[in-house]
Order: sequence, then C-alpha cells, then structure tokens
Amino acid sequence: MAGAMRTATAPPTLDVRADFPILKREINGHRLVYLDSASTSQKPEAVIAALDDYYRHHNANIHRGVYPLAQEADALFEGARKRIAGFTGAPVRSTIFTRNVTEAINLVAYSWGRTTLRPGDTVLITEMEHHSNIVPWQLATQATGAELRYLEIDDAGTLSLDQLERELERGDVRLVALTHVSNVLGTINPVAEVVARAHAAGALVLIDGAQAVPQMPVDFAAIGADFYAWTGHKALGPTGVGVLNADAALLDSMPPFLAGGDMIASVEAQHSTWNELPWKFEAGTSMIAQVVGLGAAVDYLGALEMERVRAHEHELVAYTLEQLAATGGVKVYGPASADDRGGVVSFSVAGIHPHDVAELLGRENVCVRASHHCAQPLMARLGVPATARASFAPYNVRADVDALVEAVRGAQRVFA
Amino acid sequence: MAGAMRTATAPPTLDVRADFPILKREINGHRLVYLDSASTSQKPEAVIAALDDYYRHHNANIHRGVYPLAQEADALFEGARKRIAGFTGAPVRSTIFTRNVTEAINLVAYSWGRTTLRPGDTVLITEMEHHSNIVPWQLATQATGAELRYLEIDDAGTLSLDQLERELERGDVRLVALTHVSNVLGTINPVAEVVARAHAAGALVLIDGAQAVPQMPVDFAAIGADFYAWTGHKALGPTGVGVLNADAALLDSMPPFLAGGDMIASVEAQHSTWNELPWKFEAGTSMIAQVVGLGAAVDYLGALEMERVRAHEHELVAYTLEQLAATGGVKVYGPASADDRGGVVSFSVAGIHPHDVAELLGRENVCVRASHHCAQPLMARLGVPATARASFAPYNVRADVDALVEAVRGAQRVFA
Amino acid sequence: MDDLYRDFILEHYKRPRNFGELEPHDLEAQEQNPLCGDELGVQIRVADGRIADLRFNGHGCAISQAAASIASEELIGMDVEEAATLDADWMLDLLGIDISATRRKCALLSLKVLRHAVTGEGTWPVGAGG
Amino acid sequence: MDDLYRDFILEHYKRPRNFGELEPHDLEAQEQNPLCGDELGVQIRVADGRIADLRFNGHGCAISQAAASIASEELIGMDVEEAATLDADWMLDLLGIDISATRRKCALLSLKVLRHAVTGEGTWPVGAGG
Ligand SMILES: Cc1ncc(COP(=O)(O)O)c(C=O)c1O
Ligand SMILES: Cc1ncc(COP(=O)(O)O)c(C=O)c1O
Repeated sequence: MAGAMRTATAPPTLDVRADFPILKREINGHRLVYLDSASTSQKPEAVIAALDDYYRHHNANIHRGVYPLAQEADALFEGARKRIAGFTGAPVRSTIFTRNVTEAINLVAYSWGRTTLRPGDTVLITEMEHHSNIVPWQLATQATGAELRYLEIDDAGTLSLDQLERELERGDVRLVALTHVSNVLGTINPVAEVVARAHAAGALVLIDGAQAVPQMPVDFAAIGADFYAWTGHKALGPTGVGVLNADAALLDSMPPFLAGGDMIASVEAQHSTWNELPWKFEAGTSMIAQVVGLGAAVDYLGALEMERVRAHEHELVAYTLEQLAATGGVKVYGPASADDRGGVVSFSVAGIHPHDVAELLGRENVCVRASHHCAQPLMARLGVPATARASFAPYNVRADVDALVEAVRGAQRVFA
Repeated sequence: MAGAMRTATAPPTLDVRADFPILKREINGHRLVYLDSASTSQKPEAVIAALDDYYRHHNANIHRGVYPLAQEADALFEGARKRIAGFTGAPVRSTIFTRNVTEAINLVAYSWGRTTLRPGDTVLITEMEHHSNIVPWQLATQATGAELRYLEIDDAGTLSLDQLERELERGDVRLVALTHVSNVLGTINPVAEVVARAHAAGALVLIDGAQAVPQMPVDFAAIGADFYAWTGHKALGPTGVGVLNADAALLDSMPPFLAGGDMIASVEAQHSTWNELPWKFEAGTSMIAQVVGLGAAVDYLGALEMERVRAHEHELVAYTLEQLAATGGVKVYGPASADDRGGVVSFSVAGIHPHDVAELLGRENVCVRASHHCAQPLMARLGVPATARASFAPYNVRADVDALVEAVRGAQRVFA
Repeated sequence: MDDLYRDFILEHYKRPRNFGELEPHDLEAQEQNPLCGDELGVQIRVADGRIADLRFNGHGCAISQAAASIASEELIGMDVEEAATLDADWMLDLLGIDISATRRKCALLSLKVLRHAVTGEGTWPVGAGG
Repeated sequence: MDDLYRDFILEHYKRPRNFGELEPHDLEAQEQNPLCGDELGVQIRVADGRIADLRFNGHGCAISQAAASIASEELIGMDVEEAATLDADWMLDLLGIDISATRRKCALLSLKVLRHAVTGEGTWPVGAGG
C-alpha cells in the first residue's frame, strides 16, 4: 500500500486504512476510493466505539444528575471538552459546542454581529468563503445597516495582504471573517498575519477552520483570532457537533444566542440571568454522545500527530497535481504548489460537466464531489458553475490518486 | 419480571428490558433502576445499531453527492425524515431538524417572534413551562417590546381554560406557547382545546412536545397546532437532534433562522435566495447519523405502539402514586390521578433535601433527578427550590418502583 | 458502453437540437438546478394553442442538456395545454435511462423550466441544494 | 453508616450553628447553587480586621447546610484577610468526606458566599446549572 512506502524524497506517510471500517466496503466489485473528506470525513473505529460505549454503558443527561451514571456522563462530556479545547490550543472556558461550524458562525453573527454592528461599519470577508461564512454576514449587515465587502483573490487563488491593508485603512472594518483553508481552492490563508493587521486596525477576526483543523496543526492562541470555528464531522468525528473557540472576555461581553435550559443561572417570570462560560452559549441538552465521539476523534488525530497528517496530505496533493497535469484536458484551480494548499484539489475536465465526471467516477466507486461546493461567489469569480473536487484525509493512499486519474481518463474516453 | 405480568385489571404491559443494553449495567452490585427518562431516555439496541451501521457502511455527506455512498446516505437521511414526520402525523415538507427542542423553540422565537411581534402584542405561556419555553420568549418579547404573560396553574397542577379564555379576550395574544405534558407535574394539557380557542382568537399556538412524544400517541394534524417541537434524546433516539413540526405555509412566510450552506437556492455577493422547505431551515451539514438513529427510534416506538407505551406508563405511575402515598412523609406534586398525567412523578420527602434524596437513592443505583428541572417559575409557584422526580419509559417495570420506594424508606432511616 | 451515457444521450449533448434564442417569443422561463447552479432557460412561440417553436438555452451536464434536446423534438407542435400536464415519467421514459435520485434533478430540469414557462409557476420542488 | 452522611454532618444539618440574621453587619453576600436553586447568604461583623461574628442564612441540602455550619465555627475569630484566601481544599478537609464532582457545588457553596462577602467578587465558577 502506498501509505506504507517511504522513499528518500517523499516524507514519511501514514498507514491507517485498517482503522476505518467503511474502507472495507466494495460497491460493484470496486473498492471504496473515498476522496470527499472535505465534505465529510470517514470515522475511525475508535470514534464509532466511543459512541457505542457511551450509549451502552454511560448514557445519562449531564450537569444536573447526582446518581453514578449521570456523573459518568458528565465526566465523559466535560473531559472531552478539555481535550477538544486542547487540540486547537484554546481555553476550555471559551470552547463552545454547536451543531456544526455553520451554527458557530451564526452564533457570532447573531450575538456579536446583530448587537454590535451599526450603519457605517463594515464586515470584510473574502471571495473564497463558504456560504456558511457569507450568508450569516449578509443577513447581519442587512439587519444592522452595515456594509459587507469582499477581499479579492488573484488567479492563483491567493488573497492580497495589500488589499487587506487598504480595506483596513478605510477605518470602518469591525470584523474580518475568512476561511483558514479554502474548501475549493485549497489555499492556506496567512491567518496569523491577517489577525495581526486586523487587530492593529481595531477589527476583530473570525476564522472558519472547517478545513484547516482536520488537515494541519492549528493553534488558536498562536493565531490570536477572536473567534475560531470548526466542525466535528470533517475531523473524523460524528455528525452533529461543531466547535467555537473564542476569546473569553469577548464571549463574556456578548448576550446569549440560543436560550433555554442549561444556559441560565436563574429564571424569574420576566427576567433571567446567564450561566458562566462555556454553558452560557449551550442551550438545552447538549449533543452529549457527539462531543464524546469528537473527543475520541481528537485523541486519534493527536496520536497520529497533525504534522504528520499535514505531511501525508501534502504528499498526496503533490502527487495528484502531478498526475492531473500529465492528463490532457484537465484544469486545476488554486495554488500551483502543494506547499500553499491543504488537502483539496478542484479541477475540471474539458468538454465534460463536473456532474458527469463525478457520476462516471462514482461508477468506479471513486467518490469525488461535483458542486459549487457552497461557494457560489467563488464559482462566479472562477467563471464556472461547478467544479469536481478530490479531497484527502489520513486514510487516503497513492493508490487512491491512481484510481482517480484512471477514472478521469475513462470518463474522457466515454465523452471522446 | 413485572413487565410480563398481566392481571385482569391491569392493562397489558410491555416487556422490553432486553432491548436496552445499558440495563445490564450493575454499579456496586446494584442493578440499574433508571427512573430519569424525562431527562434523557436510554437507547434500544436498534438505535445503537443504526448509528453503528451508518458510520461503518454508509457515511457520506447528503444532498450533493452523486457517488453511490452519498446516494445511500441521502436515502437513509430523507427516508428517516419521512418516518419521523409520519410518527407525529406531520407533513414531511414542514418537519425540520434542529439540535434539540430548545433550538426548535428558538427557531420560532427568532424567525417568527422577533420579526412579527410588536409593542402591544402578547405571548402567553404557562407557569409550568420548561426554561426552554420561557427564556426564548422573554428575549423575543424584550427585543420587540411585546408582553409576556403567564397562565396560572391550580393546586392540582392544572391549567384553567377559563383563564385562557379571559386572556384571549383581551385581544392582544399573538402566540400561546405551552407544554403538552409537564416535565415536573406530569400534567397532560388539553392542547387541542387550547389550539381551538387560540385560533378562534387569532393567536398561533406552539406546543412543547418534549415529554409527550415519547409517552403517548401524538397527532400533529389532529391537534392542529402551528408549531409542535420535540426532542430525539428523550424519545429513545440519539442526543443531538430535535424536531420542529409546523404549518408549511407559516414556515414559507418566515425568514430563515440559521444561514449558510444547504439552506440557500443561490448566493450572490450581496444577496441570497432560500431553498425550499424543509431545507430552508436546516443550515450546514445536518446531524445525519442522529436523524438516521431517530428514524430507528420511531420505528421501534411505532412497533411497540404508542397506545401500549401510554398504558404501560400509566400503570407504573398509578402504582408509584399508590406506593408513595403509603410511605409516610412523602408529598407528591401534580394531578392526583394517573389518568391526568404522563410518566412523571415529582415528590419531596419531609426533612430531606431533594439532593440528599437523589444522592442516597443513587447509592442503590436508583436514578432519579433532584433539581428545579429547568422550571424555576414553577418551583416558585410550588414554594420549593427543587423536587425529586421519578420518570418512566417502556423499559421500566414494577420492580423499579419497588426499588424506588425501598430506597426512599432507606433515606428516611438515614435522616431519622 | 455505459447505460446512462448511451450514444444517443451523448449525441444530443454534443449536438443539442433547438438550442439558442427565439425572437419573438410568447412564453419564457429560467430555472436553476440547486445541486450545482446549472441554469436552463426556454423561449416558446405559440400559435393556435400549440407550441409553434421553442428554444432552450443555458449550460449543464450531459443529462440535463440531452434531456432538453430530446424533449424539444417532442414539444414542438404539442398543444400548450398538453405540455402543461407533462410529468416526470414522460421525461424519464423519453430518456429511457436508469437514473439515481440525485441525477433526477438534472434529468428533470428541462421539464421544470418548461412547466414554469407554460403555467407561470416556478416553484416546483427539486430537493435540497448546496 | 454512609460515609457522606456521617453522624456529624447530619448533626450539623439538623442543628446548624450560627444560622440566622446578624444586625448590624459590615459585610454580606448571597449566592445560588445553579444545580438546584439553593440559596445561601452570609452576614459578617468585622472588628480589628477579624471576623468578630458571622451568620449564614438560606436553605439547602445536608451537605451545603452542614458545610456552612461547620465552617462558621472556624471562621469566627479568623482574620478577614486569611478568610479571603481559603480554598476548596480547606472546606473539603473540614468536612472530611469523599464527595462527587456534582456535590462539590453543594459543599463549596458556603465558601463561595464567604469569598463573595470578603472579596466583593461574586463570580466564582461552580459549573453548569439547569
Ligand atoms: C417539557 C420540556 N421542554 C423542553 C425540554 C428541553 O429539551 P432539550 O434539552 O432536548 O432541548 C425538556 C427537557 O429537558 C422538557 O422536559
Ligand atoms: C470552509 C468551510 N466552511 C464551512 C463549512 C460548513 O460546515 P458545516 O456544514 O459542518 O457547518 C464547510 C463544509 O461544508 C467548509 O468547507
């Protein structure tokens, strides 16, 4: 298996396919070549087992039970929070669980955005954002009379820090919201640099870490962002749980978002007071099992070491770029070098619509996504309705890239 | 086992303990007597297996994939939606998935409440609401200048339809929001009657079905409510998923709540359009596995038949009321007859704080909750800071009630 | 040869019939496939209650483009009232291919835009988008 | 006999020392246990930098009431500055019982309200409420 091969030039790579039960699945005699991890990742045995164990042995509601089972559930849940916060170097107190990264961004857009933005203020986002980091800001700026402006990308899919500087100099930017790694182009943005400049100009920064957290080491404290949001299901964790890492003082100053059980200190008929962080922003029964499962996922990733995950995907991306370049009629979007991108390669095949590419690949059990990838403004910038996208995770191997390239050539033969 | 006993007078009861793996767990040599299902229910093998199967064999993101795995995930997810909608007699199009019932109520409070309420309008709730059906309305009325008023309860824990009538006659009530079954008193409210009267007065009705859906047959269409919200983890389903059943035309007229991927039809730089129902209200990656798991839970409950679940819990509640009445120094809150209450019995023990009751019971592995049960205004009305609460599910048996009563007597001996 | 990509589908995709602009026209509509943002438009000239002429326009995958092309040949000459009653089965029979739930949206995009043009209502459910 | 409910805990619960009102007083505070809504208040009279007298008031479980009663006997006569530095270990040692994470909130409620009274800050984390 390519994952086990080590050559003098290639970095050491991972060999973890056996940890992922779904990879045993064949469809129509084809092994599963799963290249859609940017959409959602597969789950290692350790995560599936943690969920199973939780429901079979420890399930109870948390925070209020005094019987042993409830104490166990509580310890599992809050213990997982500690490890999940630690995984991205964030304080436990200001690590909030949401449904997904989309809800984490909405939390900020409602609780901070709608209560703080005023006419004359600007929210600055980029042309490469996912809809989840666009539409909440459209609604928040429309509701408050603030302005929504975009940082442009160049033809290599890179942001310009000069344009950032010019935008910040206008003096009206209250928030810069940008993705750490583009889910379409793969571009790795210089987020620490953006934070430094934005803070110097008095603006806050929200980073959408949905793609970055599963792909590379992320250190919330070192980046210095005010808000850093990510999502469990892309990071080998269960569906149904997202994470908001944030500055605690800022969260303390914000009003609650969702209201109800668990986020209160006291409720009287007409007035309530709020619980401490992080619970102030967690209303109702938490996604207990999912947090426990995500705890197992970050343990698993931590044991792999994120530097090695990054090296592994870097190698696969470099190989993919090389192989696709050697295939006539294939156009790749985003930075030219694997050094500048995460584990995502979007491409188009001349004369074949991305849907047809994905459909024909799907018949070989090669799973890629053909879509606007929830980034229609970026598609407009690229001048295409959609692209095909292959994306990588620790369980991918060079043979997956070979199967991809082979299937693309097969599709070209069908449409020849 | 008591669940298998049938007498001439007692209704046929269920014998399903073997379906719930956690019930095999002993702690300190005591079998698990789980009487906290109103807080969260245990899960049958069928639900745990559905989650496992999903992650091991079908996991992929939904709605946009053309490869076989994504088609399978899509079919599992949308298939579960159909069965979940059908379980409460609600249209598929207007059955929305949320994180929990708390978020479902917040969705209505933000999307309908904050955009519709005006000064002079009133939201009418009751003294027996859970914080999740109080605090969202405090915030929505405060934000809009509307008023929040309460229907009172009498000493038996019952609402007065006469007071409802008087409140509605004032002509300013826009929404009546009430629980179907009280999580503290067990009271079953006459929700169809409330809906009929509220609609006659031009008010909408939201029903919090968190306790009702797991305990009795619920027919959204027959009740006629505008919004009916419930939560998966109390209905034998996974944590992390709630349901909002609603009137489709009303949902169509409401602006979106959470914004981002999946809930849009198209996104341009400054403007977006919305997807159709139900997806308009489901932003970002859904809690896919949890919806699949909840689908298995409603299949399981459907096979038990909710009439039989209700009969089973009715018998256990009647027995509990009888046994606690025979134990000196125990006071029970709520309706006197099991006919008027769901599977919930709150009580206090003279001279022993509820925490101490729960702690001493917990040492016998008898799991009850001691808390304000997220109903502080109700606690104030009852004149207590907290109560102890035993609550029932299909897997409980008479022997559980015997263990409860025995443990209460043991606690009385400790404090004698 | 692949079932979905049969020769006649590819043939219609590569050389679509009745594509372009139709001026003047009496009816027109435009619809999107929320799955991918593909757009299809139609313009129709009506005479004596019949579709006298018709052109599709826009871009899309092999399935949606071929479906439009194949449908166009059936539609020209059809009663407008009859066209308004055409359903998914009509379209799928015409294509004669097995199709997955997701790709149905592609296959039915031309029907959706046709229906929009002849009935005036553009809210025909096609499922979740991105 | 149960470890947590040792005779001396129950004895303090049933007959709490130094409970009631203290008038006049120099310091006072009030705190809630978010777990259950239990409330505890304290009033303190200060002389020469010492806690000259002290009364707790409010209601709660055996653990929180006994803890307040036992603590009160130690606190009267203590330097206010010293009282401000007392930590959870002090309280738990005094009680001398094994306690679960959840019930810690009960055991430490009197310390929380004391600290609030002597330092003026009432935001000492106790964990999630209902
Ligand atoms: C009546 C009632 N409403 C609302 C809730 C809140 O449910 P969840 O925590 O799942 O949002 C509960 C349970 O805690 C309840 O019993
Ligand atoms: C960059 C980015 N942001 C946000 C999202 C949305 O994530 P979720 O659907 O988990 O909220 C995604 C994935 O779809 C993404 O790639």
